[in-house]
Amino acid sequence: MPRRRDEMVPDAEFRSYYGQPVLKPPIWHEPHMPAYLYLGGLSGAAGAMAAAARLTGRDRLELAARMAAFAGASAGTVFLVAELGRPMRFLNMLRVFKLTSPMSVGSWTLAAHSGLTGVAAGSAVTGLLPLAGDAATLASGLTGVAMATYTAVLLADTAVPAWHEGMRELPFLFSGSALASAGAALMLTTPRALAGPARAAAAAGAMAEVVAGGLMERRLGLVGEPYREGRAGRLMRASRALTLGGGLLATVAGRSRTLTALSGLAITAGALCTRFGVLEAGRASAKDPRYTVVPQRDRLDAGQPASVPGR
Amino acid sequence: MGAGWLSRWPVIRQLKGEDGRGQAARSARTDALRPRVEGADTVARSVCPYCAVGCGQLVYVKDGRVTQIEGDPGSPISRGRLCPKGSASKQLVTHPGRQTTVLYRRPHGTEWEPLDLETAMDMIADRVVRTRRETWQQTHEGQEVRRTLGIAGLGGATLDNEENYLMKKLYTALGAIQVENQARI
Amino acid sequence: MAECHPVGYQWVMEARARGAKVFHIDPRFSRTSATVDRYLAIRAGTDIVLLGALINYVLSNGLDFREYVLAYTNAATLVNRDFRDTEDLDGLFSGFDEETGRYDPSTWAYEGDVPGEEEPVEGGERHAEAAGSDSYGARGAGASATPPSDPTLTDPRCVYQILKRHYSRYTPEMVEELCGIPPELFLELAEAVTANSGRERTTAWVYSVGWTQHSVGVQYIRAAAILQLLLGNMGRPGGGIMALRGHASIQGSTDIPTLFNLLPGYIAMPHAHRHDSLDHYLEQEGADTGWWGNRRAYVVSLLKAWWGDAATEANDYCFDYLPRLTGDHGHYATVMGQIDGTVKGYFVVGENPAVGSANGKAQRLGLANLDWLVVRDLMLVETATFWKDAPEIETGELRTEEIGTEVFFLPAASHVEKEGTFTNTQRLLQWREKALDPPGDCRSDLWFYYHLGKRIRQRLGDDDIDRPARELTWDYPEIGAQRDPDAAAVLREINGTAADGRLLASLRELKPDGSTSCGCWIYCGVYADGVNMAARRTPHTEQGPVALEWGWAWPANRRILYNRASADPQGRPWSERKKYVYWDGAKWTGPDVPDFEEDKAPDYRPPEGAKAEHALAGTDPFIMQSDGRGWLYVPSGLSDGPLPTHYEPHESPVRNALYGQQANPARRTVDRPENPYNPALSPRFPYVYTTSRLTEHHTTGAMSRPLPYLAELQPEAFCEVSREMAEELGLENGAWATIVTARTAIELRVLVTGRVRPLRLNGRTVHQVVMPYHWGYSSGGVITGDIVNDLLPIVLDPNVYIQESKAGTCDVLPGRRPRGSALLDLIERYRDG
Amino acid sequence: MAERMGFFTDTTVCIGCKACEVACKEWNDVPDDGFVFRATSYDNTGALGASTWRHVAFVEQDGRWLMSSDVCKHCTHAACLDVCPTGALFRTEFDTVVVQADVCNGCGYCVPACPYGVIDRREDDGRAWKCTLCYDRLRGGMEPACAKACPTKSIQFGPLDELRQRAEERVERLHAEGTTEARLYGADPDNGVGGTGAFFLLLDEPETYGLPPDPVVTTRDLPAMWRWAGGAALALAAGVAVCFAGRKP
Repeated sequence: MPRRRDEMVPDAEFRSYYGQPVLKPPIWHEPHMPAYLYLGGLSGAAGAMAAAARLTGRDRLELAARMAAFAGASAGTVFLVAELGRPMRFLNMLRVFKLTSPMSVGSWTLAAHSGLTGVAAGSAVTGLLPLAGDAATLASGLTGVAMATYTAVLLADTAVPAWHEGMRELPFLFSGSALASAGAALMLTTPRALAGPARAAAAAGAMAEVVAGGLMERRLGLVGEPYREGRAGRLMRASRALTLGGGLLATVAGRSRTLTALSGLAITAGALCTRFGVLEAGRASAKDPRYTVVPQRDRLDAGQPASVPGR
Repeated sequence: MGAGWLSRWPVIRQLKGEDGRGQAARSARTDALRPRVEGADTVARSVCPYCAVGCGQLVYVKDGRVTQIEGDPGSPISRGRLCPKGSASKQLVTHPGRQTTVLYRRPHGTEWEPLDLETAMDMIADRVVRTRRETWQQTHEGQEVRRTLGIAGLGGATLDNEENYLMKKLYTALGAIQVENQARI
Repeated sequence: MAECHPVGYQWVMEARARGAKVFHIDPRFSRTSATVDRYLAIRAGTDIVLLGALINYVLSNGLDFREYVLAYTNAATLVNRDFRDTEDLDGLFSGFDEETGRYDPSTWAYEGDVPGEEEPVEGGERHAEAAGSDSYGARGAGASATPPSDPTLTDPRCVYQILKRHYSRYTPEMVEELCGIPPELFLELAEAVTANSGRERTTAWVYSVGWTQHSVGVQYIRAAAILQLLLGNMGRPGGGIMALRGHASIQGSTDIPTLFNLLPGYIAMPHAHRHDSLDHYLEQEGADTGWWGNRRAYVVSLLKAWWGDAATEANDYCFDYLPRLTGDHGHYATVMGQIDGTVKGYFVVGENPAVGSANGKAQRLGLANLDWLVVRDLMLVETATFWKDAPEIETGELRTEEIGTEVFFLPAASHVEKEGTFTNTQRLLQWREKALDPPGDCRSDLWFYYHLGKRIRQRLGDDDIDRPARELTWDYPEIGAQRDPDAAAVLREINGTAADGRLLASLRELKPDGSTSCGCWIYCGVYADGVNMAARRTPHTEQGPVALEWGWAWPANRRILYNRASADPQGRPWSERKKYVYWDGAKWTGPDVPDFEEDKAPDYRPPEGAKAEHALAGTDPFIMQSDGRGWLYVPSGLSDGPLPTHYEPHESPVRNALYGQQANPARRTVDRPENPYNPALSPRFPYVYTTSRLTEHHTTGAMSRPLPYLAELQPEAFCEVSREMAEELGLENGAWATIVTARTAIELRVLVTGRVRPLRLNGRTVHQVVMPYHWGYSSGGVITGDIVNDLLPIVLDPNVYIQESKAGTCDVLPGRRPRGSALLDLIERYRDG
Repeated sequence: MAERMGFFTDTTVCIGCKACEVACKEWNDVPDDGFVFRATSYDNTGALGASTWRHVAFVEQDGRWLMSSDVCKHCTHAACLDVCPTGALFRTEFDTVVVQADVCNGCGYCVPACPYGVIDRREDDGRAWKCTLCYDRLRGGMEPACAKACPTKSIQFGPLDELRQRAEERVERLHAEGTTEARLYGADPDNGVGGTGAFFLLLDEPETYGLPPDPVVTTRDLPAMWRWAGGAALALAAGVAVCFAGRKP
């Protein structure tokens, strides 16, 4: 039987069934799923920033943030529904509430967040119910933080080695990226003079994203390989360059419209590349049985088989 | 809809203490699920048509359609078990590609043509009678043979004994001797 | 067996679980090989060497079950002093005529028998008539019930000594050289088989078409029979030689034969040159002793069933109505008749010769030369569509517009849409209930033949030619809107009735005087007392392991044939462990129906001049034989010798190391341009091929290829080759290979596997190619593929005219085959040299 | 709840006939899975999936040919069930895990969640499918179609406790007969999925048959994941706060 020898990782000799995957790779489509991950993050961080702007009295920034949060949640929902095999049944997402299912938690969070950002944006546009609008904005700050991070759990809570093993860094990667995305979006939609916090967020988020990504790849070792190889590797490298560049530019973007545009677009592109790259890396890690078999075999060989304590 | 729908909403049932991964999640359709063979109108005791082991089959029919074929647990031969072919028997008798109408290809024709079953039977009978007359051998090398070498038959090892019996009887009465089947091949 | 009879194989697995040791001997490592104790890879076409060596092992080590052998076989019988063995004639028996390629069997007879009764046939030549070994218990004509014998087994002319000499050269070394089985594995097999036989234990052999489809096919089975008789494994529980048949009622279609040479119940079709009257026919065909001695009752009852009141003693019970044979009218002869234009009309019913028969091109050329063709099947099989999609259309050998064949395709009813009986591989008749009406124009074959018969009878004239059809009994009750004839009424006719219309209960009631009628004497009793015994369904949990109340086995519901042999000559069980049918002091008893007269005591000795069963002693278990003995040596009835002898397949890459005679001298070849042969030992065709089946498919695929659930499991035609062969030829796993013989070339996917191993034959390497044959070109299936049987030559066993499918030679090329006329060019190049 | 029911698949008596695959499809109306010659021994199905709920693996090794009918494991801790957001997947009264086709909206989350790669979405239909352990038949007191068809009883169906005991006895017997490589897979209630409702007797390492050697239910680590995510959320909130802390222009 095929006893595959990987030349790059000589230690990873392992056995498999005709080299076929043990796992089913994620079936989520492109661009639906990565777009949702990006938009959800953007909307979430924008919600948090709207709340912060409200609390710090930055009205213009708050308006942009409210609109961005609502737009991100709405567009994200569209992508999410389109991703479903049976889109007409999207309401079934609210059939049960399950803490064991990040997607269930996420669905309820998205529902709340969409509603809150809708009220906030609606109020801002129409001027109606200003108090409710303000309250919704503040509340969307909370749901927004959840929105920006739960997607990391969504991916990590799978058997996909590159995701599951990345459970520590992925939330930072995603929240950083969300912050950068929202910062970039607000930077692009707010007069420069008023967009200082947005630029700061873009820069900080970008740094966090780059650092978290780097840490993850290093810690994961063999299982981190898919983030470095093939299409996922190219996407992740592009993401890092764009995010790093965009983040650095953000620190100086206040000086010109062009710099702002360059920074905002680079960060946005970087954030998108991150989502596409992570999705692709997950797919690649699930498709190659090495990433499934080798760590498990190592565990067994070390006399430390998996167990489920306390359940 | 209305209150009934609300009370069946799993979230409400979860709040009432039902398990969201078990009881609460069940749909009405799930609650009503039964094996479809329970609703069969008739069950025929049959035998698998593939190899010669002779596994017992139960054929379930509902509303004039075969709804399931599975092993007959009473059979001392098969004890209810079937191989992949036997297990595919329902598809054998119900698959959409099965040919269910008579087809006719005229001499030198390039396509099939439809033909009425009764007409086909008459045409075949005419041809048997004609060919038999045209190729009749009363004697061969001076011996009585009373036969035709103009008509031959091949088949079939998946036919019933009763069918083979009528075939052999008719062919022999007509003087057709080149009657063969899979057992030779 | 796991591969093609998986549900039957449960019993093998169960036996293994109880400690049975299971060997699998096959050129192909199949699913069976994977689940046995020991697999022996054998070169296709050499099983007689292996079986002969086992016989030699038994004889030279004195391991035969002597008491059984002496009492129940013809080991002691003396043979004609003019008999010459292959030992004397370098692979030929006495009586061979080089010119005709046939044997005169008269010197093979027992000492003192007068074999001169047969009349000259076919141009005045005396020879062993073919296609007859399955009738009349090997046609015991001339063999007497009590031939001279030597119970000490020392007379050089006794069967035992002849056997010993004949098999002396079948050694383990020869097994290694010809079969490719190493001596240590042979010894393991020999020790296991012999240690597991005797009073306390029995060994069973199971075979399938891997033994029959050879130019020496019948002798393969004979070789196993000799071994089993020597070891005392016949007629006993756990013993026997089990033919695993491949179709639901292929046994039934032999019992109630759609075979040219037989009438129902293995009664021979009359022959023009031998049988001018019923008396003459009965005199010629069979011995007067043993159960065939009652053949007048069987034949007259059959004639009464067919012609009713028209059959009278005065007109020989319409014996003259039976058409006469003049030679081989088998399938391949028929195909040649089609090509020659003598066969004008052809019914193909649940068969697919365009895919299933050897040399598919000859088959299709025959079909293309018919006036009319009727095909009845569940799907549009290749035999029905050849005129538009045969390979010969692609090569330009045939053109649709030029094919004058008128084709009728009539859709058939499936097994659940009609009622009737199948006879399975253990002779068990099982009645199927009808579940529903067939759809559309689909009808049962019973409907078709009954209504066709009615229509033909309406068109008959008054003359003598039409009389047999006119006077034929052809009235069956019609049932339902589709006017199906009543299958139960047909089964009752097969069962037979007394003069008063009472259904017969047993074949012993059959009378030679025309007072009984019976459509198939061995099936008499299936409707005993008006009860459809084949429909009985007492669950196995509610009866003993022999399960006599499930269906009905012929004859007389006996489940193990010749089971008198399960007791010793005195009627006592050979051992408590193997107790089965035994004499309790007044009658034979046991869990099975005794295959013996129930009240015939073990000490019964036949009076002088006794006939039929009365001529057999209480110690003669093989009641269909003229002497009641199991025949180690066959004095008459076979056309290629009284003892199995190894001959190489017609197409073989190996020289016969045993004799100067390379192939079966009596084999039938068809030397015509449509059927060219690969020369034996030809370097152009260095590889051995064998054909096979897969669990997922059924024969030519008509019942499996249209079914997505089966088609997806084995979607493409492929061949299995060894890693070594793949390396040598550059064959890639999953890619294509082209297989070439003198007939044609086909393309198959390649499965490179360690399961196929090159055979080492005396230092020489022989590669084997294994090819499942289920594919064809028809769009009726959801999957298609080239036809493996197109590669095969038509070369036949001389006894039963079965083709040699299981061993031949070929060449293998990597890649796909040429298209169109380029394919013909390729074959031309091979034929030229 | 009724007794926990399951499968014990004894691969030492599997003859690779694939009756289980076909019987399953016939009963459950599962469509064909494509007609692809895979050149992987006699396996042309490849793996379990949305339209293959029983899959027979064929492993060719030196001198032996292993066959094994794979199926959904019906885990004690089932990741697919845990992560399903709609409640389409649920645990039955037989302690089996079943998808409700009338509920599933095809979110696809269960697909990568399964550590065995069992469940999959049928793209033309949009829903996720897998073995139901013939839930409808069980409700009628019948055994699953595959187990009923299995000619050699390689697939055994019954109360899980009984099956586990039978399996252990079988392994002991095989070991005594010299088949020391025989081992159970999935029977241990302390493994990473809490033991499986469908377990196997194998003759080689699980990965040889395409099975994960030491699978773990992904939701085992979910609390940790939520903690890390919580940290990230706090960091995000803090980051936002820092960014907005500065002087207003």
